This record gives sequence, C-alpha cells and structure tokens, in this order.
Amino acid sequence: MTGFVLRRLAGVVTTVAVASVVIFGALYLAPGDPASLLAGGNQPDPAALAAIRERHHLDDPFPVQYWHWLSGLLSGDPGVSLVLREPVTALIGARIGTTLLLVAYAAVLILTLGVATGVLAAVGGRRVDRALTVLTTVLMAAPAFVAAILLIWLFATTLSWFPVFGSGTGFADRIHHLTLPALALSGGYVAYVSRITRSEVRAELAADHVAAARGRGLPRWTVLRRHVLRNAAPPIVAVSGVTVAGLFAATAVAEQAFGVAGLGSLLVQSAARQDLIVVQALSLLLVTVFVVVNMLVDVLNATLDPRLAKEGAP
Amino acid sequence: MLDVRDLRKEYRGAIAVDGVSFAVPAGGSLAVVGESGSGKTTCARIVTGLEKATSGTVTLHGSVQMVFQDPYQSLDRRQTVRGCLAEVLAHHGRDRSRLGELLDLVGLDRRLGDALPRQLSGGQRQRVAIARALAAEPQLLVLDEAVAALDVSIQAQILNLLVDARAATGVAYLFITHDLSVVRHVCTDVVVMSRGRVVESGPVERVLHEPEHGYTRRLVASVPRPGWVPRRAVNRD
Amino acid sequence: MTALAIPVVRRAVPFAAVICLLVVLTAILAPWIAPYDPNAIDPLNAYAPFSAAHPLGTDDLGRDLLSRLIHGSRTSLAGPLIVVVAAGTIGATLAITAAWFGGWFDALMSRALDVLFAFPGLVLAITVAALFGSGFITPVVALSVAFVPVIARVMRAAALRERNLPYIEALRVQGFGAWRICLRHLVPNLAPLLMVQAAIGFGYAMIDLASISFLGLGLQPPAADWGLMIANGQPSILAGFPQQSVTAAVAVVITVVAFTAVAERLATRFGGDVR
Amino acid sequence: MTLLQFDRLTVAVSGRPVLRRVTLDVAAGEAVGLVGESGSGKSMTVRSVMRLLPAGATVGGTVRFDGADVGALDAAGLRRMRSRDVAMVFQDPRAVVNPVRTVGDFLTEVLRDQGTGRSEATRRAAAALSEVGVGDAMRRLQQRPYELSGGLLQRVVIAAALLTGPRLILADEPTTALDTTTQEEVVAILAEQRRLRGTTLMFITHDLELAAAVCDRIAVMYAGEIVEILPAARLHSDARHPYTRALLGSRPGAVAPGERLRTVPGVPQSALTAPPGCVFADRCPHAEARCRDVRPVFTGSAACHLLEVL
Amino acid sequence: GPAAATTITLVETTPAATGDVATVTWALPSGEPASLDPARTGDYSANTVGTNLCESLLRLETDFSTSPGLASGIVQKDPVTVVITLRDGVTFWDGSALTADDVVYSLSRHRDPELASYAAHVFANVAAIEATGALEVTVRFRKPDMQFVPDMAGVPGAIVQKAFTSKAGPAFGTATGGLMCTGPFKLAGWRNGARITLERNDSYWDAARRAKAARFDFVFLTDHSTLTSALLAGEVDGVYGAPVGSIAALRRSGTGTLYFGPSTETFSLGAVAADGPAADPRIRQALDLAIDKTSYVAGVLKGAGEPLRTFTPPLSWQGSPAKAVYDAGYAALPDTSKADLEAAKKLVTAAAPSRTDLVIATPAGDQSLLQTATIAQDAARQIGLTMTVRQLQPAEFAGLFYDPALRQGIDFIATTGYLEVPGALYYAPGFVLEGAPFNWTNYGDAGVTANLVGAVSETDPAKSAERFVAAQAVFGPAKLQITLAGSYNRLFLNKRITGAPASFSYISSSWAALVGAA
Ligand SMILES: Nc1ncnc2c1ncn2[C@@H]1O[C@H](COP(=O)(O)OP(=O)(O)OP(=O)(O)O)[C@@H](O)[C@H]1O
Ligand SMILES: Nc1ncnc2c1ncn2[C@@H]1O[C@H](COP(=O)(O)OP(=O)(O)OP(=O)(O)O)[C@@H](O)[C@H]1O
Ligand SMILES: [Mg+2]
Ligand SMILES: [Mg+2]
Ligand code: NI
Repeated sequence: MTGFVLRRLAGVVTTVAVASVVIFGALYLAPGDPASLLAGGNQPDPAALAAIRERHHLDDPFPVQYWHWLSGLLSGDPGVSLVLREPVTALIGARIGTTLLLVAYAAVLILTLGVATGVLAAVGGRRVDRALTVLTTVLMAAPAFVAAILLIWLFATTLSWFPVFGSGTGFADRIHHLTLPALALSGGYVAYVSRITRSEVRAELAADHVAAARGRGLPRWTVLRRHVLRNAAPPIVAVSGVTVAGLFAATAVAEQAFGVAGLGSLLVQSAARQDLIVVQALSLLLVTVFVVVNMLVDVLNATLDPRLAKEGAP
Repeated sequence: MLDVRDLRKEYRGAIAVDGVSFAVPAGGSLAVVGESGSGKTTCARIVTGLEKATSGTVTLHGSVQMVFQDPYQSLDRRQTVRGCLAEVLAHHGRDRSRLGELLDLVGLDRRLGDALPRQLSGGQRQRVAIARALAAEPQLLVLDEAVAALDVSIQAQILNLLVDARAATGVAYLFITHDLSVVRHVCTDVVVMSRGRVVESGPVERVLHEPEHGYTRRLVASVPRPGWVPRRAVNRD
Repeated sequence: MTALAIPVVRRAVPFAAVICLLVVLTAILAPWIAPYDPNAIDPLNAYAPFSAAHPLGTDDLGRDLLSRLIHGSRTSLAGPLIVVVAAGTIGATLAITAAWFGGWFDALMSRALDVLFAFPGLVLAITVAALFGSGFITPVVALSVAFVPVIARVMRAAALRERNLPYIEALRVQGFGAWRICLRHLVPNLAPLLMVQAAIGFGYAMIDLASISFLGLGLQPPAADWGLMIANGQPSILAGFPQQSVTAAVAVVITVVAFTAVAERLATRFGGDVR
Repeated sequence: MTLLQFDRLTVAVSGRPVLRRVTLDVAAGEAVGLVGESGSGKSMTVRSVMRLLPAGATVGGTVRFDGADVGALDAAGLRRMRSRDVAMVFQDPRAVVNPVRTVGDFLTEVLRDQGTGRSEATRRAAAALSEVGVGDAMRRLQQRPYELSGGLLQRVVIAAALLTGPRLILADEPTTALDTTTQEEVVAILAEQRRLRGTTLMFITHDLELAAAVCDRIAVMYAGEIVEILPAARLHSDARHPYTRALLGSRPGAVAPGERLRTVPGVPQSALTAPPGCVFADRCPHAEARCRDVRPVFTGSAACHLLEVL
Repeated sequence: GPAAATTITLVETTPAATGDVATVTWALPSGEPASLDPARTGDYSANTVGTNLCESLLRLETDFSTSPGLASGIVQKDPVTVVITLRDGVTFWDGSALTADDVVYSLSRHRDPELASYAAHVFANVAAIEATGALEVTVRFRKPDMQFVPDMAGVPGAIVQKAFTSKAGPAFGTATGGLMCTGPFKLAGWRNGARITLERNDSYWDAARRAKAARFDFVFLTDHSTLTSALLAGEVDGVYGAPVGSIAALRRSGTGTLYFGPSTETFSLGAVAADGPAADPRIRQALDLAIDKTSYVAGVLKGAGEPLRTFTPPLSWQGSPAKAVYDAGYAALPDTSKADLEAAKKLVTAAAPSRTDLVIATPAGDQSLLQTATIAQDAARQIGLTMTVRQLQPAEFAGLFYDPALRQGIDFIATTGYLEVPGALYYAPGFVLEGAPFNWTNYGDAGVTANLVGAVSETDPAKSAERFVAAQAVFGPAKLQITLAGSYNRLFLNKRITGAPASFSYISSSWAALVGAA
C-alpha cells in the first residue's frame, strides 16, 4: 500500500511538472503581447514597451522565462496580474474559499443525489428506473446556464427562497447563497453519477457473489449494503472523483451566471483579458487540484479494494 | 522436431517455468499434464512465440499453430467461418479452394461457412479453430486444454477429429490437459509438470501405469473411476 | 469504466431513429425547407408569439425562430460531429497503439493522456478560445483535444482486454502483422464501443459548445446555432419571451437523446457485446 | 424420510422453458448426483430450491423442503431456510466470494446476522476452516480472496456452507474449476462431512464417474428433463436410457486407446429447442417414429419408449 | 409587435432623498473595475464607483453644466494659461488638508509616461503645471486647448493625496493598495471579485452634500438576467445602465422604478479601415441610409433612445453659453433617420467598392451591440454588401482602438461611446483631424481641420461654437461614425431609496452621496 501511494505520488508530481511546461508553453505561443497590456490602454511608444519587456523578462528565451516563472511559483510567488496589478496570490486567495465551498457543496449534492437516484434506479423496479432515466436524460442534456436561469426564475424571483447572486458572508449565509449555483452546477453531473451508479449497481446485482449472499439467507438490505454497494463503490468513487476534481474548473459557468466570485470566473475573465500570468497560475492550480483529488480517490479506492493497489493493476 | 531445453520464465520475480525440457518428434503427440498453475500454458505460449522465455532454447523445425481452451473467445466475433479461414489461407499463400476440404476435414457442414461465431455451438467453434490452425499446414499443433470446455459428447467428436486429422496430415501434437483419460486416448508420450518443473516424463503407458514421482502417483490416483474413494491428502500415508 | 449508455426503452429506438433522420435531413435541406431567411430581421416584429406565419414565433430582432432552428441544425450537428470524429479517431488510435505495444510506449502515452485529462474539457476550450480567438474552429479543436483522453482511456482499457483475447493471439500465432491485426480485427471489434463513446461525447460536445457560446467564445452571431440561440435568448427569458432559448434547448435535448439511443442500439446490434 | 421433493417442477425464464416437469425425491441423509451436459437445467433445478432463479422466471409444480412448499414461503421463512437449513456451494469460488472483503467477513457474516458475537463467530469460522483442511486459519481469515488459490478458496466456500450446520447442501459443480488432485480433496471433504453430520447432498457435475463415487443415486438430465435415475453403484451395469449410455460411451476412458470414441451425432438440446417427442429423439441411434412424436413417461428409472427393448 | 415602446418620459433627477439609509447595494453591470486609481479609470464601473471617492476640481451637474468642485474656480486667463483656485478647508479622509501640491501631483501623474494614464491625452497640450500659491495652481499650455477646463469635471480632474499615493506605488487604487481622496465616501473594503464597500465620509467638507447612505456596496453582476432577477427580488437596490432587454420586466416591477434620463451615450458603427470600402464615404452613407433609425431604436433600445444626426450628442453642449449656435448647427445636419434603400443602393453603385464582403466587430457578450451589428449586417445585405459579424473579447475589442494590428481585417465596429464631461469638442478632434488617434480611415479635409483647430483654441465660446458647427457641417455627413441613436440613461431604483441623478452626469459626479431614503 505504501508503495502504491508513493507510486501515485510520483505520478502526480510528473503530471503536474509536464502540465506546467504545457501550460507555460501554450500561453507563450498565444497571440497578443503582454507588454502592451502592461503598458496600459494608451498607444505605448516603442521605448516604453522595450523597457517593460526588459523588466518582465519577456524577451528572454523560452527556457529562461519558464525558469523564472517556475522558481517564482516554487517560492510561493506566481507573479502579479498584468491587468489588475494585484498579486496572483491575492486574487486567488480572495476567491478560493468560495470556490472550495461551492465545489464541496456541489460535490455533496452530486454524491448524495447521484448515488441515491442511481441505486434507486437499479433496484427500484422498472417504472422508477424509467422515470429516473427520463429525468437524468434531460438533466444531462441541459446546459448549466440554462439550469441557472430556470433556478433563478423559480427559486429566487418567484419563490424568493434563495438569493439571486453573490457568495455571502459567514457559513450559513454562504450556504444560502451558494445553493442555487451548486444546484445548477451539479445537475448534469448528478445525472452522470446516477447513470454510472445505476449501471455499476446493476452489474454488481447480477454478480454471482451477490446471488450467493442472498442464497446464504442474508437480509436484503445487508446484501445491498455490504455486497452490492460496497463492491460497486470503487468505480462510482472513481467517476465521482474525476467529476468533483473537474468541478473546480467547471464552476466558471455557474459563477458567471450567479455573480459568484470564484476561481472559474476568474479564469474566464483573465483569459478574456489576456491576463496570462493569472491564467498560467490558475490553470496549473486547477490541474494540480485535479490530479491530487484523483490521487486521493485512487488511494481511497485502493483501501476499498486492495486489488487495485497491486502492481500492474490498471 | 520440437526441442525445448531448459526453459525458464519469470514474471516480475515469480518463476512460472523453471528448467523445463521436452521434445516432440515429427508426427508425434506429447501430452503435458500437471496441476493448475504448474506452467503448462506458459510453455505453450513460449513454444508458439506468444511469449519470450527468460532463458532456455526452443528449437522448432517447421511451423506451429495453436488451439485455445475457450472456443467462445478464440474466434473473431465479427468474422464468418469462411472469412476467417480464407484470411488465413490467403496469408499463407494457400489456394482458396482448400477451404471446402478444411471444413470437411473438421467435420463442419459447408453450409455453415457463412455463419458467425455466435451462431455456432461450442463444439462447432472449436472445429473452426482447429480448421484455422490446420489451414496453415503446420508441423506442430499446440492444443491448450482444447477440449476442456466442451460437453462430453462434443468432446468425443473433437477427440476423434484430432485423431483423424493427425492421421490425415501427419501433424504433431503438443497436448495440454488435465484429463488423463484424454491423454491415454490421444497421446503417446507425456510430461508431468508440477510447480514449474517437469517431474516425470515418458511413454503414456509407463508413466500412467507405473508412476514414479509422488505427484504423478497422486495425479493418477485422483481420477474418479469405478470403485474409487476420494481421499484427503492429509489422510493419505 | 462501464460504457455509459442511456438505458433506452427498446421500443423508443425506431422513434429516435426517425428523429435522427429528420434532424440530419433538416440540416441537409435547411435552405429549402426553412420558411424564411434565418437572418432576415424585422425589429418591429420582435418577440412575436406563436402564429401561423411564425410557427415558433420570432426572436429579439424579429427573426423567424423556426427558420433559425432549421438552419441552426447545420452547425449544431457539425460542431459536435467534428469533435467526436476527431477525438474518436485520435483517441482510438492512441489507445490501440498503446495497448498493442505496451511497455514504455504505453506508459508514456498513458502519462501524456493523464496530463491532458487533467485539463477539464470545457475549461481547456474556454481558455484556448479566449486566448487564441473565438469562432467555430477554435473551440471545436480545443474540445476535440480535451475529448481525446476521455475516449482514449475507455478505449485503451477495452483494447487491452481485447488484445489479450485468444482470437488475437491465434492471429499472432498465424503470423499476421500487428498492423493487419489491429486494422482488420481489433478496430472493427472495438468500433461498437467507440461508437457508444462517440455518441455520448456527441451530447457532451453539443452542450459544451453551447456553453462556450454562452460565454461569447463560440460561433459568432448572427449564425443560427442552437447553442448560440439558447445563450442569446437567455436575457429575454425574464422579460417573458422564453421561446428562443426554450425551442433551441428542446432541440438540443431531443437530438442528444435520440442520437445516443440510436447509437447504443446500433452498437449492441452489430457488436454484440458492448462492455 | 423425504427431505427434498421436486414435484413436476417446471421453470420458464421470460416464457422460454428451462425445466420441464422435473420430479425427484431426495431422502434425508442421501446424496443425489445431478449429471448432464451444459444447459440441461442442473443449476436451475437446485437454484429453484433456494428460489434463486433469474428475474422473470415463472415456476410451475412444487419444490418441498422438509414438507414445506418452498414457493409459498414468506420472506422471513425463506431467509431462515437459506441461512440455516440449506447451503449452496457454487462452481467458481472466485465469483462467489465477495472479492473486496476478507475471507473472515465471508465466513462470519451469516453467523453475525443470526446474532452470534464477533469473537464467537470468528472462533467458529476458524474451526470450520481447520475442519476442511485449511491450516493457519486465523491468518486466512484476514486474507482476501485474490490471495488464495482456487482450491483453498473452494474449501473456504465449503467451510462457509458447513458453518451453519445445514441439513441440505446443494453443490453446483464444486470441482469443475479445480484440477483433479484438488478435486479429490474437495470431494473427500464433502463426503467426510456428510458422514460426520448426516447432511443431505445434491451434487451437480458433468462427470458421471465422479458422481458415482460421491453419491448414492444419480439423476441424468437432458434438455430440462430428468431422463434417468439410477443407483450410483449400478451406473455402468444398469444404465438404460440411450442418453446415459451415450454419455458413458463417449468418454475417452470408455474405449481402448487408439479406438474411435463412440460419439453422439448432433449437439446437446436445451429445453427450448427440444423436439415435441422424446427430448433425445433427434440424436438417439435407436429412435423410432413414436419417439419423435410422443413424450415418453418416466417409469420408475428412465423416460424412454424403448426401455424394454434396450 | 409586443416590443413597441410605451411612452417614455425623461427626467434629469429622481425625487430628493428624505433621509438617511444604512446600506445601499448597487450593481455594476460592467463587472469589477480593474482599478480605482483615477489614472487607470476609464470605464463605466470605475467611474461609477470612483467618482464618489476621488472628487474632481469641477462638479458635473445633471444638465451637463459644470460648477465649482474642489476648485472654487478655474479661470482661462489667456489661451495658454489656466488658473485653478482651490477651495479652502477641504480635507482628505485622513484629516489632512488639500494643498496645491496635491493638485499639482494629481494632475502631473497623468503626464508620466511610466504610469501610462488613461487620461494622458487630456494633458497632451500642457506645458507645465505648477503651484502658484498655497491654494492656487497654474497650468500652462503649448497650444490653446478649450476642452481642458471642462475635462476637469471628469476623472482627469480627480485629486488624490500625494503622500499616500506615492507611498502606495503601483498598488494604488487596487483592492490591496487602497485610495486616499476627499470624496463624500471613503473606500472601506474591496473583497476581490465579490464587492466594493464605501463608507460615508463623516467629515466631508461640503455639509450640504454629505452622503445620506452610511454604506454603499457595489456588486459585480455582468449577467443580464441575473442582474434583472436581483433587482426584481430587491437584493440589489439600484443600477445605472439597466439591461435594455429587461426594460419591460423592470417597468412592470413593483420593487422599484425604472427612470430614463438624458445621456451622452451613443450607438454607432465606426469605420476602422484605412483602405477598402469602409474608407469610402459613399459606402458609409449608403449603410447609414439603409438602416431605419426609428425601428433601430424600437428594436435594439426598446424605445429608450432617439435617432442622432452625428456622433456629438446635443447633451454635450446643453450647459454651454453657446448652446443656441450648437443647436442650430445640429438642426442643419441632414436627417437620415428614415431608411432610403434606393438612395443607398445608388450610392453603392456609384462607389463600386473593390470588394463587397465586409467584417464588423463587436465586443462579445454585449447583447445590444450584437443586435446592432446584426442590423447592420441585414442593411448591408439589402444594398448588395455582405457583412460578417466577428465578436471580439472585450479586451481585444478595447485594444482595437489603439492597436492598428488588431484592426487588420476589420472594416467596421459596432460600438457605444459616451462623453463623461461636457464639451462639443470632446470627440471631434480625435476622430477627424489628420493623424488623430481615432481617425482610422485617414480622413482629411483642410477646411474641417482649420475650423476645428480654430474652435479648440478660441477662447470665446460663441466663436468657438461657430467654427465647430462649420466643421461639423462637413465632417458630419461624411459619417466617419454612422451614429444610429443616442440612448437614454437607464436608472433603476428600489422603492426604498431615491435621490440618484437620472441623467448620465452620474458618470462624473459623486452621485451616491445623493442617494437616501425614499
Ligand atoms: N502474464 C503473467 N503474469 C504473471 N504471472 C503469470 C502470467 N502468466 C502466468 N503466470 C503465472 O505463472 C504460473 C504458471 O501459469 P500457467 O498459466 O502456465 O499455468 P498452467 O499450468 O497453464 O495452469 P492451468 O492448468 O490453470 O491453466 C502461474 O503461477 C501463474 O500465476
Ligand atoms: N439467467 C438466465 N436467464 C435466462 N435463461 C437462463 C439463465 N440461466 C440459465 N438459463 C437457461 O436455462 C437453461 C438451463 O441452465 P442451467 O444453468 O440450469 O444449466 P446447467 O445444466 O447448470 O448447465 P452448466 O453445466 O453449463 O452449468 C439453459 O438453457 C440456459 O440457457
Ligand atoms: Mg493453462
Ligand atoms: Mg450449471
Ligand atoms: Ni446575504
């Protein structure tokens, strides 16, 4: 097990390292001149531009620039936003709490609703299954921003149960504010996890060891809990892990629609403003979060099913 | 014709086959028997080139083909019988007209030529697999538990077919199996394997009637037969 | 991972097939069957309700919604189609070569795909589109790239499984070359799974492209694209004119569901075992 | 005394016949072998005792266990029967033991469900393991299925079956996945336990010789029907039904090496494709016109029109 | 259709507040400002917030006239000298007194090339800024510049504290760096991405204009439907620039009132290519004639606007002593608000453009401009031109105004513009003089140049106006900007508050101080 964790950890480090090169390289190649951004809105004169380039190492060869960036990152300083003139750490710091909460909230919704409906569809008989199939189909095919507008219209404007926008202050108020964004964000993923759960649970229900467990006179609920769900858990956890890890970035649309200041909308806005420094740092952060969450999920899965920790296991 | 010397195969430190030697003369038939995990399949895969030995030599004069245990997975599920055989014939530069002969040889109705594997029974599939192997006119045919998955009545058909095919083509067999009665029926020589090693070998008659090695004795004794009483190893001697 | 197919009610499949056919026909015949020019504006007749002249009403500039929906089917189908075809081809090729050659090649490929996989699709597309220019092509290319690891992962697992089946080994014993076995046997046998993956990807691509349009980074107006129509109609929903968003959203949902249903059915039909 | 009774048991899955009028009495303490080729309905027969049939199965006729109609049991009664009275051993131990939980969990869960304390359950599980010849029982309890060989695992499954002291064991090809030496072990354990406890056994196998060695009586199944029932000791001498004879004759050991095996033409039928008359008619070398048209009735030992003639 | 506008009445102000309120939540539909540093203020959001914090030397009134602000007077002593007299007793938020030094510092900042101030162009003709007394600052010009004084009512005239600013360095005006000014509100908090909080400056120098709200929260709501929902739900109390698409919904609402006020905002199509069809005045005139302005106003502005004859909107001279001259000049311009397709087609035929495929750019996400571009596209189609719409990211779009490379391959832009200070001369020189930054088509007319340069250096308002009108009579019909309409200022106020100016003058005034209980 220790060996497995170490191997996965090494994998995370390599992935992040490669990703950092990819991210930096892609943005290096992106059209547009960061110097003109730094120069402000006016028509800058060539001398001023040259000075700015000099100061920000923009004329250095790629490896040198990359090294500057990387050593800054490693020493905890990803730089200062080209547009907002704020340290990237401050920009991210101001938003990460909200995003974490939003993601956690959505993740809880996805896991509870997704798994619950999936299990229900698998064991609840034909009619329930069909009803849930229709529901998940529609949920999966409905973009988050469409869900957002419907939720706002129904719960915020018509019923006034939840606030329309913002991220709130204090825990209860934040939860109150983030309910609709979390719902809009999670809709499609709930359906996805529900589908996966349904098919995994069905596959597990058909397994011989489940029939055997029933044949040994174990109560239905015990069989469901200890044999079906327990065994269906690893693939469901794996899929949910990828989903939840991806949520950090997928928040963009929901944040945009609900005026919530989070990392997703910061990424979109920064990209739109060509604020490369922010985009680089944020992309790498999101990638790191993604691979780390995935690693945690793998480790969790390996404790659930030690076969997965064996060398050479897929 | 096949000469295997000092074969050794390791999988990440685990030794699957260790110092195995045997030989198959042209037109001969050698059985490989032994407990589960003793390395029989590993030997077969090395002989057919599906796997590389860690050390040791395999000398083979002529070509080799293989028939696998599971008739349900050893055919391409999208290919008709005819397509499957024609592909192999063409690949080996044989004439397409041999297709009919092959079907006859393995006792398959020619009308089944257009059938897909899923339309065939297990026995029929195994016939196709044998026909496919014979299409290349190999000098050696490796059969890895080729009849184990078949029903008794079908197994008999296939065994007869194998005997006939050997008579007709002069192909040699390397026959891997658990079933000693099959060994007696098809093979002239036998190699007994246990834990990756050859523990005993020789003519079938001799090995099965006067087993020398303890494992062989236990193996022979464990075959159900009239008057047989199963015993637990701990209780024996 | 299990193929995430929509558990279709079998009886609905012919119905879904008819819908697919209709959608495709609509896309092909759009200029001939649309009652109006999809871009002909009439600002004084904006937000017209359902009527005989405008069966679905008009949008914020008085354009006929039915005509826009009909014309919109073209890019709405073409975008996701390109994404799944490109990602499917690249993903399947990578997956099959990785599974076939194994060893360090497989390890390298898997790690590379992991890196790619770590960029969530929509975000990759958004960032790339924002930095490299919006439009039809950029998001489609970015999304194709983002879909590659998703498809490749599933396909690699399946290819590994398939590669170890005795029939492939039998072909190897027969002396067939790797290329031939891959192209003639592995690929056709994996095709049904690829098709299911593509069908699911199609739905996601459609939704993702719509989201990109919502953020203003996708296809450019006044193109009559469904995703764009949802996004453009969105502000007027609160004003009491939901037709544009609703009709386009319904078109997206129906198309996605119908395509997935039919693809899955075809896959089980021709491939037998999808898993 | 009859412990288990199949009375004209008919099973269909989604309208397709699987078992047809299976009638069989198993006396308490008796061992009955159920022999036949793939798809003949052996598993369905024993599964119907536990009501472990596939979804959409319809059952006709009755199965009685200890006089009680199994089909009429309520949920609690069914659970009681499954957990205390009847145990099942399946063909593939790997498929049957939950792969992600420990051997100990597998062995103790039924006892724990019945209210046995944890340490008591563990103690009994360890004892059961030792009884079936698994050494180092406490360590084995911590292990997971993939860490055990097939033979060991099958012993674990048998230990689990014995643990609750059942009156009937249904063993569905418990040795097919094992090699012959391990098969001998497993079969010996079953026989030994039966001797010790007087448990009733239904033993399914493809292997007539094996069945004859383990059982008192043998029932031969074909296409969803029992075609012959005969005492194990007289398998070779008294087999009357052409199918039983075909089975005996087609084994490689039945003829001298070098001779051709006596094969049966055609492929085994299933209950679904069986002809209207005798189920074996289309493969039977002796078949007459009436065999193809009229179903033979089971007369004491076999279902065949030609019983007197052959 | 259902969109036909109901009658709209324009008001300059809303009813005066009756008392104080604790907190007002105000939305910024353009999103979070990048900075509140006056040198980096140049958009709706930064203006809307910043002018309540850092006051200017002059105040902008609701009718676009100016009145004394931090300066008790600004006198154009001669064509090249302006003397600014500061008000006595003005203090910064930290209690320190406003000095001539601070003013010199604040104005000079814009001339610092390192700082790259957005207002640098205002000081283009300035030769020197110096303190000539404890409360007197003198600005000397290289060339006469009549627009300078009115500019002092806007952000270029905003005053910051020297000590604080030089200490804060580049962070000045950001969430971390903060501000130090004299306004009726002080910057109390800026939660990055979430909100900017202003608190009342209780020691504000002008007791008459002491803020009525103890706190002002600005939130960033760029999504129109979210913003509208928030207004309707009462979660946000007010907004300037309420979404056009939501006019109907907001007017119907019982939560508050939607006011329409006069504005300098215009919607236009700008020709950006120096060569190709867009550089040909006949093509621009044809396009102008092909668009029916009345239906444009109804369709795009939902009735909240009116057609304009040229790009300098009449509100810009409403406070001028030469108003009559300007009005007459405007009235004399040709009225093209009715579409005339025949005339337009003739113009195209006459122009015989080298190519008929044009590209029009709009900033992504702006629904109204998107509709504008679409309408232009439709009009182009009707006169035998094809026009492709290209949506650019807002940053890219903004860059287009300065960077010729970004204008490559684009013929027209659909854009909005506004004047944040009074003065008819605000726009024209930048657009029509040879070599001017926005003269993208290389327009050049000797008469126009002479008249405009004369107007800029003429100290007598009436004479200046006459020369401007003469130039406008020539460059107006050339349609460098195809002005489609002027839009009304749209202000929504929750029923619990009132007092905010309804006129567009809010853009340069400490308007929030007026907002109080209804
Ligand atoms: N690909 C592999 N990787 C690791 N170990 C392997 C591999 N293939 C086989 N082994 C191991 O090598 C040993 C020999 O296996 P092999 O399949 O040759 O046995 P066998 O005699 O054919 O057994 P059986 O009768 O069950 O088919 C076993 O212990 C097996 O676990
Ligand atoms: N889950 C199922 N659904 C539908 N039909 C089934 C199912 N399981 C078995 N059958 C059918 O029931 C018939 C009897 O099957 P059964 O499993 O009892 O045969 P068997 O004698 O146990 O065969 P084997 O020796 O292969 O185990 C077969 O024809 C089979 O096709
Ligand atoms: Mg083997
Ligand atoms: Mg069975
Ligand atoms: Ni709140």
